Amino acid sequence: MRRWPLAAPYLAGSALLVLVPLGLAAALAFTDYFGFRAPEFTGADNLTRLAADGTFWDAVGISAFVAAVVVPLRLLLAVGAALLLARRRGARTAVGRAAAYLPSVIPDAAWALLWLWILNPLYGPLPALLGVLGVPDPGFLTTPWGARLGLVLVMTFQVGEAFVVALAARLAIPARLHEAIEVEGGSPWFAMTRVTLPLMAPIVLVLAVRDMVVVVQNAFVPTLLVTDGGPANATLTAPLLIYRRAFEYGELGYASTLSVTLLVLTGIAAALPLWLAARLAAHQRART
Amino acid sequence: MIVLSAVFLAPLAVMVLGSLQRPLQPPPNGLDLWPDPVEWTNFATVPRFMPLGRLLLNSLLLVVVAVPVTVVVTSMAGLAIVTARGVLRRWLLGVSVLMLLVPAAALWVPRVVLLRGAGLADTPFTVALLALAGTTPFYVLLFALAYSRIPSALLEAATLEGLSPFAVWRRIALPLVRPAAVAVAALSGLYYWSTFMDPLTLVSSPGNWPVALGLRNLSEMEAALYPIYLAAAVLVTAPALLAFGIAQRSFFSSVERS
Amino acid sequence: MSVVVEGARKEFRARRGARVMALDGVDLEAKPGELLVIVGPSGSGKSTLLRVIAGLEPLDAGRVLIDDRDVTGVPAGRRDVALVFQEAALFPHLGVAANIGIGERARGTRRRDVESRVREVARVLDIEPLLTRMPTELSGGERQRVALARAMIRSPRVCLLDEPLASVDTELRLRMRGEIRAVQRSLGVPMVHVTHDQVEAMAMGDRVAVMAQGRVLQCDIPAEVYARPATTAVARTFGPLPMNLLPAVDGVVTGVRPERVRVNRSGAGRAGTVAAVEPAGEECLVRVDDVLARVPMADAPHPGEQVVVTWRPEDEHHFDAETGARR
Amino acid sequence: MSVVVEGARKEFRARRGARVMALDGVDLEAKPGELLVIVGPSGSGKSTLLRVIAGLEPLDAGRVLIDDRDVTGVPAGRRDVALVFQEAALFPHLGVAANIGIGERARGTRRRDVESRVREVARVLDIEPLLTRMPTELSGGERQRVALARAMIRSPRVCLLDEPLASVDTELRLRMRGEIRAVQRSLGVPMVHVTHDQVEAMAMGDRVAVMAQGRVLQCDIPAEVYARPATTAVARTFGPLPMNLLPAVDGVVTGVRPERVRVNRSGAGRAGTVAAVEPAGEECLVRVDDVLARVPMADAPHPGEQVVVTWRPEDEHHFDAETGARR
Amino acid sequence: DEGSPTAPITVQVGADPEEAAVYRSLVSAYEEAGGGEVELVPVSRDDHLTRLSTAFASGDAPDVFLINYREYAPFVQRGAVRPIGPLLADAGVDTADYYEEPLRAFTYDGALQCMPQNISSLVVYWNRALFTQAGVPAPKADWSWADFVATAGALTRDGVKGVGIDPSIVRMAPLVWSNGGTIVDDDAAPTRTTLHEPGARAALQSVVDLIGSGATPDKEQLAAQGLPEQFMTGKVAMFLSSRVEVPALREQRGLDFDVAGLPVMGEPVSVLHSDAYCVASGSENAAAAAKFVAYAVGQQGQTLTALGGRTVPSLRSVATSPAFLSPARAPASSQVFLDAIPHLRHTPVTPSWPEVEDVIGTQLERAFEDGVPLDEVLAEIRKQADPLLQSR
Ligand SMILES: Nc1ncnc2c1ncn2[C@@H]1O[C@H](COP(=O)(O)OP(=O)(O)OP(=O)(O)O)[C@@H](O)[C@H]1O
Ligand SMILES: Nc1ncnc2c1ncn2[C@@H]1O[C@H](COP(=O)(O)OP(=O)(O)OP(=O)(O)O)[C@@H](O)[C@H]1O
Ligand SMILES: [Mg+2]
Ligand SMILES: [Mg+2]
Repeated sequence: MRRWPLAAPYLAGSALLVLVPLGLAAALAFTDYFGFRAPEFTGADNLTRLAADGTFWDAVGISAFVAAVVVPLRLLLAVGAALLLARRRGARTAVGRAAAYLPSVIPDAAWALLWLWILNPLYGPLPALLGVLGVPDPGFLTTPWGARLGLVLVMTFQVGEAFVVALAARLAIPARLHEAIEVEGGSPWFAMTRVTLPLMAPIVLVLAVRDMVVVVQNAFVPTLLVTDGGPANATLTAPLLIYRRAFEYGELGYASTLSVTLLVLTGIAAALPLWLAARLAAHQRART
Repeated sequence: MIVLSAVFLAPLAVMVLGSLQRPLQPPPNGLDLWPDPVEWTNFATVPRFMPLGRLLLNSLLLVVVAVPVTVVVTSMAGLAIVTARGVLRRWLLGVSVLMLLVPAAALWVPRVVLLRGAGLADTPFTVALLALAGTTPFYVLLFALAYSRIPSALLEAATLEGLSPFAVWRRIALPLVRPAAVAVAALSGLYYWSTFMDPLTLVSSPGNWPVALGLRNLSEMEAALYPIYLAAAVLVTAPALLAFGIAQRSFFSSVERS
Repeated sequence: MSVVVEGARKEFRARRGARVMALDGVDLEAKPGELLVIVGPSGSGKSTLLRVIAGLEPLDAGRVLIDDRDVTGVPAGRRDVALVFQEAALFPHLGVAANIGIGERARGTRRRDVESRVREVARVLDIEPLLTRMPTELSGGERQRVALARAMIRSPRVCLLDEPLASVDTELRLRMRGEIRAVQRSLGVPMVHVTHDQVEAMAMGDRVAVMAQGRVLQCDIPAEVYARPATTAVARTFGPLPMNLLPAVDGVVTGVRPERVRVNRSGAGRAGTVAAVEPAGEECLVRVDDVLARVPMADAPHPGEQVVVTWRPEDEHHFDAETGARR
Repeated sequence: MSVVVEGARKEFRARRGARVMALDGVDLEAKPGELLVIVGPSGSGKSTLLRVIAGLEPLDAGRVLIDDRDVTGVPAGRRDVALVFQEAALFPHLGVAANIGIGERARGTRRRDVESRVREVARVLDIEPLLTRMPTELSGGERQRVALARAMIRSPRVCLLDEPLASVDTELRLRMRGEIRAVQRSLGVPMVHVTHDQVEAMAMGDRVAVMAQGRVLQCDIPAEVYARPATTAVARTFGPLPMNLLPAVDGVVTGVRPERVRVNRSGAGRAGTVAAVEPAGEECLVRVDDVLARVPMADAPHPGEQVVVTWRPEDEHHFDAETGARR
Repeated sequence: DEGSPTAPITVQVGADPEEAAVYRSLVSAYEEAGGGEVELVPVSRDDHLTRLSTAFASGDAPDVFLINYREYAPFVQRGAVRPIGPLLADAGVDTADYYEEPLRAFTYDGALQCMPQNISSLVVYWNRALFTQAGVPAPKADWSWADFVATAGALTRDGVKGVGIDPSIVRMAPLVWSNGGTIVDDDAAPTRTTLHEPGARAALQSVVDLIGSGATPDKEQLAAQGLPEQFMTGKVAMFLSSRVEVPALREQRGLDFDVAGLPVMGEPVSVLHSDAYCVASGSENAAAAAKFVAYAVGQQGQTLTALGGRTVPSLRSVATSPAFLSPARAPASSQVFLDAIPHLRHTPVTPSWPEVEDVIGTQLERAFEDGVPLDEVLAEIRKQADPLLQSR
C-alpha cells in the first residue's frame, strides 16, 4: 500500500521545473530586476507600486470578465459535446468527436491569425455571415466590447482537451448505473442531472479550475496576436500586461510581483468553485 | 450535432481554403473563400522561409521523448496520490493544485536560469524536461480521478497477490485507466507539438527548435504572403491531425470495450 | 398484472468470437401476484432472463409481454419494472437514503413524501441506521439490502430480484423472505426471483423454474418439482441437496434423494465405506462412496466405517440414461 | 503456519462523524491446517476482520500474528496472504487465465508453468471453458469461482475466504467445499472462511467463530456451538434455522431449536394458530404464532389451523434475560 | 591574422521572414569571406525582446543583437551592452565615414554604445497611378501641410482614401517638431511630456482635422487591413512610414509607387528610424563580435542589406551608391531619404521610453479613431506618461 515512491519522479521534476523556479519568482517579486545585473532587493516597494497600479487592476478586471464568460462557455461546449458523443458508435459520432477536437490541433499562433482574418471587419467571413443573416456586426476588432467578444470566440472553441477529458469521464461511468436509472423509469434529463453529471463533477471541476487558470494567466497569445490589447486597452488582459511588463519594458522584478499577485488571485478565485462544489456534493449526497 | 461539428470544423476549413489562395493578391472578400485558381505551390514555397524538415524532425523527437515520459510520470504520481492517505494525500494534492495555478510567464525566466545553471539548456530535448514535472499537474489530477474510479478491491487484490507498487502500477492500474492514458498522451503530444514559448525561452540554437516556433516566426509574414503562412500552418497541423486520428481510434475503442 | 416470456433467445458474442447461448428458447409466465422462483447452476442464464424482462438486453428472438402487452421493443424506462441487480449497483455519489429514493424522485414524487417512504422501507429491511452512510461505507449484506429497498419502495408492474439475499445471514433472511412476500402480495404484482438457496426457493416460490444452459427444464410448484423432477439435471439442481444418481443400468438411471437414504451398520443394501461425515445441526451429511445421505446426528457413522445404504423402492426416481428425462 | 488476532479493535468514521465499531476487541486463532469458519449477521465485522488479517485495514488497537511473527505493521503485499473478496475483484482488463495467473507471474514463475497450473486449478473449479473469456462476460457465480481459483493457485501462508460461494448453486457448492478443504489440507495452511450458509459452516469448519457487532461471541467446534450456544445471539445466528427464543420468565429466556419443536393437533403444550407453512423438501417450516418449527412434510398443518407445540425439556436452552448469556 | 579562425558567435535579430532572408545572406557572405562562424538567431519581432530578456537573465545572451534606438536605452542603462566604440576602432572602423545622427542616437552616457546599420526616416509613400487618376500633381519637395491636406482631399474618392497615418508618437513627432512644438521638456533628460503645449497641440489638431475631413481610412478600414496592405491594394493613395516598407511594396506586382518628403508645418524636419548592432556586455568573443559588426556595417554588408531594399545605409559611401539610389528599383526617389538627413531628429533615449510610446499611442488612437476630444487625450497622456518619465 505504500506507493508514494511512485510520485518521486513527479515531485523531483516539479521541484526542479516548477517549485524552485516559483520560489525564485516569488523572491524576485521583492526586487528590481532587469535581467542584466543581479536583482536589487527593494523591500515592499513593488507592493506599494502594485497597489497604485491602475492599469494592472483594470487588466485583472478584464481577465476576470473574460474568464467569467469563457470558462462556462468552454465547459458547456466540452461537456455538452462529450455527453452528445458518448456511447454511440458510428461514422457520425466519429466525425463529431474529431470535429470537437480539431480546433485544438491547430497551433496557437496559426489559430490566432486565422481568427484575425475570420473576424476582419471588412473581409472576414464571420461579419459577412452575420451580414447575410441580418445580425448586426458587433465590430469584432474595432469596438471595445466587440473586441472582447471576439476574444471570447477565439478562446472558446479550442476545447479539444476538455472535451477529451470529459468524454473519458463520461465513458468511465459504469453502464450498470444507467441501467438502474433506466429501470427506475428516470428520464434522460434526470439520469443526466442526478447521475451522469454528479459522477462527472470532480473532473468537470478540475477542468473548470484549469480553464480558469489558462484563461486568466496563460492565454495571452490570442490577446497578443488578435487584438494586441486594443482597441484602447479594451482587451489588455493581465497576462498580456505582465508579458509586456516583463519583456517589452524589461521589468522582470515588478513583473514577478504581478505574476505572484495573479497566482494568489486565481488561487482565491479557484477556491470558490472548489468550495461551492464540495457544498453541492455534500448536499446532493444527503438529500433523498 | 451536425451544426456543432460544422461550427467546430469551420476554422479548419477556412485555414485549408486560405492556404490554397494565390499569394500577393488582395485578400478574399467575406464568404468568397473558394480559391480560384488553387495554388498548390504555396506548400512548395514554405521551405524557402523555414527549414521545415529540420524543424519537423526536432518536433518529432521532442514528442517521441516527452509524451511517454509524461504519461509514465503523471500516471505513477496519480496512483501515488490515490493510494496515499491522510496528510500525505492532502499534501500531494495541494502541491499539484498550487502548481496548476502558477502562471507560465512567472516561470520562464527562473526556469531558464536554473536549466542553464544545470547545463541542460539547448538540446532538442530541453523542452522535454518539462515532462519530468508531468508537463502540467492537470494530467496528474486527471490520472488521480481516473484511478479513484477503480474499485479499491482491485488494487488491494493486486497488492495481496504480491505485486510490487511498480507492478501494480504497470500491470493493473495503468491498463485499467487506459482511456485516461491515451487522453494524456494525446493532450501532451499536442502540447509539445504546438508550444513555442517554451523553446523560445529555453532553447538557444535555432537548429534545435521545434516546428511550432518556426511557424511562429513566420507569423509576421507580409499580409500579402498570408496564404503561404497558412500553407505552413496546414503542414504543421497535418501530423498532429494524423496522430489524433490514430490515437482517437485506440482511445475510443479501448473505452468502449470495457 | 402478469409477465410472459415467449421463445426468448439471446446469444452473447464473447471476445475471441466464442458464442454463448445465454437464453435458448425460454417460455415462462408469472401470473398476477405470483412469485416465480428461478434456480439453476451458475451461468445458466438466470440474470440474462431478468435483464431481458427488464428491457436491458435486446432479444435475438422471441418476445416479452407485460399485462398481455408486447413490450419487446419498449425501452426499459417505460416498462415499469423493478429490478434488484445481482451486484447491487448503488450510486457511489449518493447516500443510502438518496439511493433508495432515487427511483421515486425520478418519477417526480415530492421530496418530503419520498423521505417518509424511504424511512419506512428502511425500517422494514433493518437498515434505518445506515440511511446517512455512503455506499462505500457498507458491508456486503448491507449493500444488498439497500438495493432491495430501492426496488421495494415502488409499486411496479413486475418485480425482478437477482439473488438479493445472497450475503444476508439466516435469521435476517428468514425475516426478509416474509417481508418480500408480504410486499408482493399487497401489490399483487408478479415477481421473478433468482436464488441459489434451495430452501428459499421451496419456501417462497409459488412456482419454480429450473434452468440450465439457457433453457427452462421444468416449471411447476416446488413440491411437484421436488417430488417428480423432470430430468436428471433438475434432480441434481433442485432440492436442499442434489439427488444421488446411480450409474445407469440397462439405460436407466436411478436417483434417490439423500434425505431418503438410510445408513445402517449392517443388513441388506449397497455396502460401502464412509468417505466423509459433515455435521449439519440435527443431521449430518454422510458420503458413502458415491452416495450422499442425510442422517440424524445420533446415527452418524465414522469416516472409514463399513456401512450399508438402503432406501425404499418408492423413493426411487428413474431417468433415461441417454436423454436424462424422467421415466 | 498459523494466524492469531489479539485484541483487534477497528473503528470506522462514517460521513457526518458517525462512528462504527467494526471490530471491538477480537481475539481469534487459526492453527496450522485448521479451517476456521466465521459466521455472523450482516455488518458484524467479518469482512473487516479478514481485511485486517490481510493488512488492508490498519488496526486501531491489537495485533495480528502470522506464524508467531507480529505482522501488525507489515504492509499487505509482504504478508503472503491469499484473500478472496466478497465482490470477486477480478481485473477487468485481463482475461480469466491472466486473472488467475497474475500472482504467480508476479512472483516470477515462468509463463509455461503458470499456464499449466492455471489449467489445473480451472479444471478443479469447473471453469476451464471460461479461461479465454473476459471478466465482464461471466455470470455472477463464474466470477466467484475465478476469484477462488486465483487464491487457490498459490501457496500462501494464510488463506482468507469472504463468502466465495455465495452465488454458486448447491451441487457445485457441495463439490467446491470438498475441493477447498482438500487444497487447504494439502497446503497445511490456516484458513479463515466467512459464510452465511450455516450448513456450510457446520460442514466445513474445524471450528466456528460467531460474531456480532464487532465481537466474537463464541468460538468452538461447530457441534459444541450448535449444542450449547453461549448467548441468545449465537443461538439465533448459528444453525440451519435460528433458535426460537420465548419471552422471558423470571429473568430467564428459554430457547428451543425449530428442529426440536413438535407440532401436534392436540394434547398438552403451547396452543397457537399456524401463521405460515413453508415447504422445504422433506420437511416444512411451520410458524405457530412466534414459534418456528421444522416438521416432516407429512405432518404439515394448514395455515390457520389451531395446533399445539411441544418439545422435550432436555431440548430447552436457558439464557439470562438481561445479558443473554447461557445459564 | 588571416586564416586563424575566430570563435563562433551568435547574432540575434528580430525580423519578419523576408528580412530574415536578408540577414541570412549577410551571414553567409561574411562566412564565405572568411569572417568566422556565425550562428544567426532570427526570431519574430514580437519575440525579440522576450528572448533577449530571458537569454540575458540566464547568462546566455547572444554576442550580437540588433535593436532599435527607441528600445535600446533600457539595455544600456541596465548594463547589458558593451560600448562598441573602442571595439570598432580595433576592428578598423572609422565612424567618420558614417552619418552622424544615428551615431548620436546610439550614444549614451557619452559613449557610442551600438553601431547603427541604417538611417531611415519618415517619408510619404504615394501611388502614382492614383495620383494620375485623380489628376493630382506629384508631391513637391518641401510641400506644406496645406498642400498635403489638399492633395489628400483630392485623392479621396469612392473606395480610395487620400492618406493613412498611424496614431503613434513616431509618426506625430516630426509634425510636432515642424510646428515648433516638443514632445518632452528635455530631450536629453526628459521629466515630462509637452504635447499639450501650444505648438505640439496645434500640430496634433491639424492631424485631427485632416482625419475629420474624411480623407483618411476609418476605424473599420484600419482594423481590417494594415496601412501598407491598403496602400498596396490601392485603397489609400499615400501613407507615412519609414524605409521598412520597400521590400514588400516592391513585391507587389503592378504597383507604381514613390516616396516624398514629409509636408512642412513650420520648418522641415523628420524623425530618425535606425537599428544598430550591439555587443552584449557578457560576450566572451567581443573581438569576433566586433569583427562581424564591422563587416555588417561595412561596405559589403551595407551593400547587401541596401540591395534588399530594407535599409537606408548609414555608411555614406553606400548610401550614395547605386545599391541604394538606383532609380531602376522602386522607389525612384530614394534620394528623399538622404535629403531628410540634415533635418533628422530623434525621440528621447530613456529607459521608460517604450512604455511612454505605448501610452501615447493608445491615447492618440482614441483621439484619431474614436473622436475623443484632443484635450482630454492630452491630459490623460500627461497623467500616465509623466510619472513614467520621472520614475527613472
Ligand atoms: N456480456 C456477456 N458476454 C458474453 N457472455 C456472457 C455475457 N454475459 C453473460 N454471459 C454468459 O452467458 C451465460 C449466462 O449468464 P447469466 O449471467 O445469465 O448466468 P446466471 O444464470 O445469472 O449465473 P449466476 O448464477 O452465476 O449469476 C453465462 O455462461 C455467461 O458466461
Ligand atoms: N469504510 C467504512 N466506513 C464506515 N463504516 C464501514 C466501512 N466499512 C464497513 N463499515 C461498517 O462496519 C461494519 C462491519 O462491516 P463488515 O464489512 O466487516 O461487515 P460483514 O460482517 O462483512 O457484513 P456482511 O456479511 O454484510 O458482508 C458494518 O456495520 C459496516 O457498515
Ligand atoms: Mg446471475
Ligand atoms: Mg462482508
